[in-house]
Amino acid sequence: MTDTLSFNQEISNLLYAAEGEPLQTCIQCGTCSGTCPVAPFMDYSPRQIIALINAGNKEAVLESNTFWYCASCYHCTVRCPQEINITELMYALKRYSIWKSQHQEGLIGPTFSEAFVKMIVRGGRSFEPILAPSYIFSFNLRELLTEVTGATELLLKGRLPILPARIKRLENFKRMIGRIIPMGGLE
Amino acid sequence: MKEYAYFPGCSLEKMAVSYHQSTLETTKKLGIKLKELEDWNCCGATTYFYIDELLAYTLCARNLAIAEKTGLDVVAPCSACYKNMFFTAAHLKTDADLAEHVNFALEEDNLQYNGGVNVKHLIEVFAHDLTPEEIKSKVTHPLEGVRVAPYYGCQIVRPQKGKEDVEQPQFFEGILEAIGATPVNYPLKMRCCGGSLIISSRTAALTMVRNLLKSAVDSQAQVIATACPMCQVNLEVYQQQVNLEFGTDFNFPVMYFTQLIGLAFGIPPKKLGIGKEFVAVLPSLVPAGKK
Amino acid sequence: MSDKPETKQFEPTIIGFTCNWCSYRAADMAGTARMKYAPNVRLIRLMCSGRLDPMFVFKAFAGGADAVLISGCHPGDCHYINQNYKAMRRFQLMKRVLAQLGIEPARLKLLWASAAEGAIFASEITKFVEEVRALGPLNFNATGFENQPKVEHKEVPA
Amino acid sequence: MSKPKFAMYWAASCGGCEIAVLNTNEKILDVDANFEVVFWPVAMDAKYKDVEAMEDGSILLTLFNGGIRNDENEHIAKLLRKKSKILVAFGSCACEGCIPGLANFSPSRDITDTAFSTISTDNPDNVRPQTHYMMPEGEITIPTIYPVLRTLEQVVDVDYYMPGCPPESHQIAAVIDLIIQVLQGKAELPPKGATIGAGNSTVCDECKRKRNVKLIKEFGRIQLMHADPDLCLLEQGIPCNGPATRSGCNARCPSAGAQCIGCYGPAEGVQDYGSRLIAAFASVIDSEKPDEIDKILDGLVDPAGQFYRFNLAGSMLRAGKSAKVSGD
Amino acid sequence: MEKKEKIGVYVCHCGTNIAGVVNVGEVSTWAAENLKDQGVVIARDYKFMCSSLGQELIQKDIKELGLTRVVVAACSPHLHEATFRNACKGADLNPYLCELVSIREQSSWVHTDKVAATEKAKALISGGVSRVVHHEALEPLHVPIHPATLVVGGGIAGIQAAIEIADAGFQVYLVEREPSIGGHMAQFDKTFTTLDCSACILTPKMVQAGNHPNITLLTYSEVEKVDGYVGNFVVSIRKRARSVNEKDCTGCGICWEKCPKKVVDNVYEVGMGTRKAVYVPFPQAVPKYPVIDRENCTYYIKGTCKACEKFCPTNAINFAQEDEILNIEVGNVILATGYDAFDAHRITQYGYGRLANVFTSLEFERLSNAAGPTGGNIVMRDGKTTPKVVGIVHCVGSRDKNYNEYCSAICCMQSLKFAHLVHERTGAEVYNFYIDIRTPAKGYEEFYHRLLEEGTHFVRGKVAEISDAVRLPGEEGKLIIQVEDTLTGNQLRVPVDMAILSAGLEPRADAKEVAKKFGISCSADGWLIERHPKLDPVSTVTEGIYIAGCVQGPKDIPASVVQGAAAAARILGKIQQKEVLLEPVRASVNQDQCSGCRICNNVCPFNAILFHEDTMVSEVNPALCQGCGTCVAACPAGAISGTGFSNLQILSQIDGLLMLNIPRKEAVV
Repeated sequence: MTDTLSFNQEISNLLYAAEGEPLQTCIQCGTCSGTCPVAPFMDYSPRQIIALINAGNKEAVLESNTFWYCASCYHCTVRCPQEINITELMYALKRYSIWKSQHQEGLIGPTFSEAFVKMIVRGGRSFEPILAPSYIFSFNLRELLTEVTGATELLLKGRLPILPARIKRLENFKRMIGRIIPMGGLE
Repeated sequence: MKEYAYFPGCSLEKMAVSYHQSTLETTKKLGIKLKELEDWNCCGATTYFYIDELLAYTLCARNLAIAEKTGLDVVAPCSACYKNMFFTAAHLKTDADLAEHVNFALEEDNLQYNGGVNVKHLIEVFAHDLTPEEIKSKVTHPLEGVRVAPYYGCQIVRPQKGKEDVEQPQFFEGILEAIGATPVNYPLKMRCCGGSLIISSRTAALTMVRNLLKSAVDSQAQVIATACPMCQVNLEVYQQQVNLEFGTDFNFPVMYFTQLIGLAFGIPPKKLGIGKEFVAVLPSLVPAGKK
Repeated sequence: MSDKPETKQFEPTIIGFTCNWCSYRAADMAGTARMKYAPNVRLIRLMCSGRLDPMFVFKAFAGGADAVLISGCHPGDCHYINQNYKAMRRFQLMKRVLAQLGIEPARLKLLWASAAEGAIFASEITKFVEEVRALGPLNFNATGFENQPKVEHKEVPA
Repeated sequence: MSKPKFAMYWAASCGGCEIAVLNTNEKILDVDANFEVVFWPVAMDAKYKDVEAMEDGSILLTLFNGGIRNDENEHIAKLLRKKSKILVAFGSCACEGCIPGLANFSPSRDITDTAFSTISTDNPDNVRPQTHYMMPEGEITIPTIYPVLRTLEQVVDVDYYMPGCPPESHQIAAVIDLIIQVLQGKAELPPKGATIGAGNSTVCDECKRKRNVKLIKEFGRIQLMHADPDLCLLEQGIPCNGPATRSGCNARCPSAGAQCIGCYGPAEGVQDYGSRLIAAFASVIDSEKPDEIDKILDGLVDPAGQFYRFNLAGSMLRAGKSAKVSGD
Repeated sequence: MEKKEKIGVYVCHCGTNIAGVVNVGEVSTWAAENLKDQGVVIARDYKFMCSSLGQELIQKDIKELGLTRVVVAACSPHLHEATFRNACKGADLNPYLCELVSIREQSSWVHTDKVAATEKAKALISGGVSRVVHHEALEPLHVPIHPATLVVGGGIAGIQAAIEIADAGFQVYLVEREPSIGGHMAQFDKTFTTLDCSACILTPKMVQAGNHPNITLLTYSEVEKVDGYVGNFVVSIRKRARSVNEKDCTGCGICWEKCPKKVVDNVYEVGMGTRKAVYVPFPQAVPKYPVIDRENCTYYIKGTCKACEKFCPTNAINFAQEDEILNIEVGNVILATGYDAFDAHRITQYGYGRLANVFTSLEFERLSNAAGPTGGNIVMRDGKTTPKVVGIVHCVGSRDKNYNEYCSAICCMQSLKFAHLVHERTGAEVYNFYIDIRTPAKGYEEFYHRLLEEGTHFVRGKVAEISDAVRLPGEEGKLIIQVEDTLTGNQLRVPVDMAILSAGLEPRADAKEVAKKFGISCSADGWLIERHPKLDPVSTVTEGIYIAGCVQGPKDIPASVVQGAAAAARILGKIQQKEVLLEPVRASVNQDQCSGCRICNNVCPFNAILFHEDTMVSEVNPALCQGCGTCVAACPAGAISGTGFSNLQILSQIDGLLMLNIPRKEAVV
């Protein structure tokens, strides 16, 4: 019983308790990475990420783009011969990296998700989990499509020219969230 | 008469309003009542889970709690919403501790969730709760000879195991056959479209879209049928992007399965929200070869 | 008769019943592997957990034990095909009776341990000892059951 | 020569045993013919001091019914032991505690609470019985209640046990005959500690019902179902205590269509009556799934009551003193 | 107790193993003083009780002090119970009057607090003493052994076992479900690592078994029912109707030549070839007699044809033949019912059944077998094209919690064999996709090296999926095997013409019923459980029932042969003894107290309890009883008692154990 948790333990704790087998049961067979549709774009394949976690190589893991590239298609999870919930692992890593605010430079994912969640926390509804198409039908398409990333920045600056829908009992809703995370936490 | 609580989800409010319309039209024809949840909130898509797991569960739980009051199974047309609600419900059933936290938060909205809700994806209603006969009985304009590529995407069957064959399910095909269409078997029907990556990892997402479209085209499909707003938008709206990126020339129609069913039921296209697409769909809906 | 020493640290006395094939061998295994666990449990070897007579458990409590451990092969692995299921049923019924008699059911534990699970056996025992320590002494024997927790009287419908 | 002396006493019990004795009809005359009744509070006037005055061992036969609930019971039990050659624990109360013994489920304070301060009791100033109370006429006393009810053998040495709630009259008659024959030298007394006026096997032995291999998927309560009149009740899921209960009553209840509730106590050699039934019932439950088993067990309302209705004070767990292993 | 027992207590130091933690001196003096009342007359401690000197010490006391009971406080009874029982026996004290108390495994080795450990040792001894007082002198049961043996399953393990026993001069019944013995081995082409032809080494053994005077071959037959117990089993066997009189048939083959009805052979040819409705599974079949497959025979369907009958030169065809039930008596049984190949359909992402050129290992065996449907030509489904690139997928259905968690042990070697054959016969490029290469036997690793030299590609990675999804140029018309090369971390798409799924081994679909039928147990995954995984691998918990070959777990041919022979040896030993001694730990019913409530009747999984309707009492058959004691606990009348573990013994032990309680630590420090 050591009082300082290993990286592996830290991540395992972030994994939802009911989710599959612990990481150290990984047999490094590569099914996940062979399956993953995004693997070719990742710095490390999912299998390598698990290896790095088990090896305690925190820096390499947090600096990688792997988990930000996870499309959460769950294909690895259903195929894993050790029944490790790899997708949940990727979520856990995202949370960890946001929590420690440590991630690869120039990744859109982290900033985007924070902004996204803030928005919903404010409005109760998103105007679109995928940004672009929301105003496709009302705005010049070409311009938008060439500037999807630009659009993101717009959002981040909060200058997007459409209003997100809001729920009626917004005040309750906010207090409800307040019971989970102090509003300051994300504002 | 079948009745369900209905959780449209954010996308169906605007972006995928045609999915919303066609859903209401077709279910009406089939004598299914959909009761929209009062004052529902966003399910959180995938992004919540990036930030705070408990928060994510709480948001879904709020909708579940609202649904529980109706005493009905809740139906979600969006795969992401469905997956989030399905697993939130599952975890809340088994994990008393989580349930306690969540209900503590729900108190603020005078709600409480007791784990009594059954979560279904819209397509499950058509595939499982209805028999093919029931669907057939309403078909007036069978889509004879139309080759449709059923696109399952990810979260309808994954990550649940045991419920369906997660690698080669057939229920979507079943629905298409019921409306007279010819489902084509193409290898990527279970593959991810990259929807959630389109902002954060554009190239990856576009590649995935490209592969999917190619696979559908190779299988001589005339149209892709989806059961998820993310997938629809991703596969359709980004075709131009794909073409720019890879020098391809895709111009391939992507429809909601409810729209196809609606057409087979003889519901006027307008009522099904047809016409808002980037790639006109109607021209492609003539029997293969007769083009 | 059992004179529990007055100390801050209450050391419970626990009687454990093991089957000859899995759980007793698990204990052997824990031994050969020199795994350490709390010394409070005294084991009795039966051929099978199916031999466990509720009377043994009651006798142990009446005789001054603070808790009783029943252990056998994992369901499905019983050396005698399926006798451990019978032990399980008796266990479930015993717990109910004990509760009515004012003995916390938590003082009776059922533990499946295969011959290979020495580690589990050891850690489970230590865990159990802690749980019982938390419950405090049973002081059951003699007339001294005045200080037992109040018994829940179940309403019996006609 | 004077007739041998006979005594009968009523401690913590309902009095049914005394009635059962009278139910032997004219047999009771044989008692009178062969014995001098010296002490029998129900039947005749007698004072404790008379008994105290007697010579030790001067009473040949004492039938003691009732458990030991208070100091008076104990005093008389010890007294009669001293004065009697043969002390018989007569009836379920004396043998194993019986219904009064069910009080051992709860600390005695709970019992008095229940008796004196529940809504059903009109006791505004919460008056409690005092063992000593000063009256103008002088101090009056009542016996002190003990924390638990004990069986006779837990207090004094007992020669014979005669179970039953109450003992069947024909069994009492048989016992009276036996003793008389012994007096006339026509018969031998059974070995000390023996159970008399009962069989050596169980109620099933005398039960006429058909029985097969038992597999129980559900326990039911007899008043809520239509039981097959010829088939073993337990087999039908009715919790019948017959299999563990000493024979001697001619399976009175089962043959009358009710399940045996066990008034004749444990069968020969059985040390903890309830344990036998727990093991037996659990063994015939037809399931290997914990949840299902629990569901089936829910059918057994009040299991402890079912298994220990008569035997609680005599049982290992609720005995006044820690249960002893026969043989040491 | 009328007479007081004289008990000797012996505390072992076991060097420092016990003495290092438990104060043995204190313990023995304590026992001598405090256990007097229980009858302890002497207590000694000694360095090694199990040594000959230690044993003599006990024997000496038995003789000189007239001890009537012995308690040895040392190691686990599983180690030395026999030792000390024999020591007592040597001194004419009934061995069952000796009780071994484990103060090593249960005290000195597992506790650090010396005082607590010492006190616990005292308690355990006091328990043992109180218990031993109530021990009874017991005699092991003697059961005569019937010299005949039943072997179930005519695969290589069963054949080997049968021949060994028959050669020793004893009768064997060899029962096989299929029309011929031979099992899976008969389907194989080559065997690793020697690459000698499977048929060439198997056929002689089959013939030997077929002609052996001491072997009764019962093919096309199944065991219906097993009664009795070790040494005296009565087995009823259903001999299914062959529709051919074996005494007349010469196996000339005209019938299946003339039979007009072709049937796809799903057993021997795994669906790759055909046979006739009257057939022998393969040319070297033993016995040589064909069977008529009544589901497919035109005569049985339409009532006409009878071609076989017309042409049979010896009038051996008998359409009216019926199943026979044979009841045989045997002393021992060997179960060698083998395995089923994992059904590759279950892993849909590998496309078996969906993608034409995905083959299973058994299909490939037939494909490469000279006697197979293609005459040994390794070609694709079209039956002509030779593959240029072949991918072999390891661990199909093995090492995967979605299917089977265990390693099937043979797949690596079988895949290497396939790789070699493909390379040798077609010159194709061969890829092996593996998680780990496991070659743990004589000559196996060398074979692996040989493959490396042949230039076979080895990609370390579990195949994610096989599809026909064309993406890149050069992929048209190919199967795409998608996998991560875990050694480089790259996701590969390997285009191949043919994919071979090295399917794992699974327990027979009916393994659980078979186990139940023979009164033994299956592990959770369905393999039959041996008595001890290391020290007793071929016998089972039920005396007289042995297991050999894959029925016990995945293994290759050499290992199966070894187990067949081992089981045979064990049985021969038993037969030579003429009788078996059974532990006298048994249950028995006191007939006077039993009132026939029948509660015990269904608690015995060995059917040892029978109910006498006439006398309305139950009785335990001591030879069937395995001594678990469940019925003893279950009897509501306390009418069943169990020797060696009586209520009195255990209740007294509880008293003893509770004689003193664990002292507080503060007391010492």
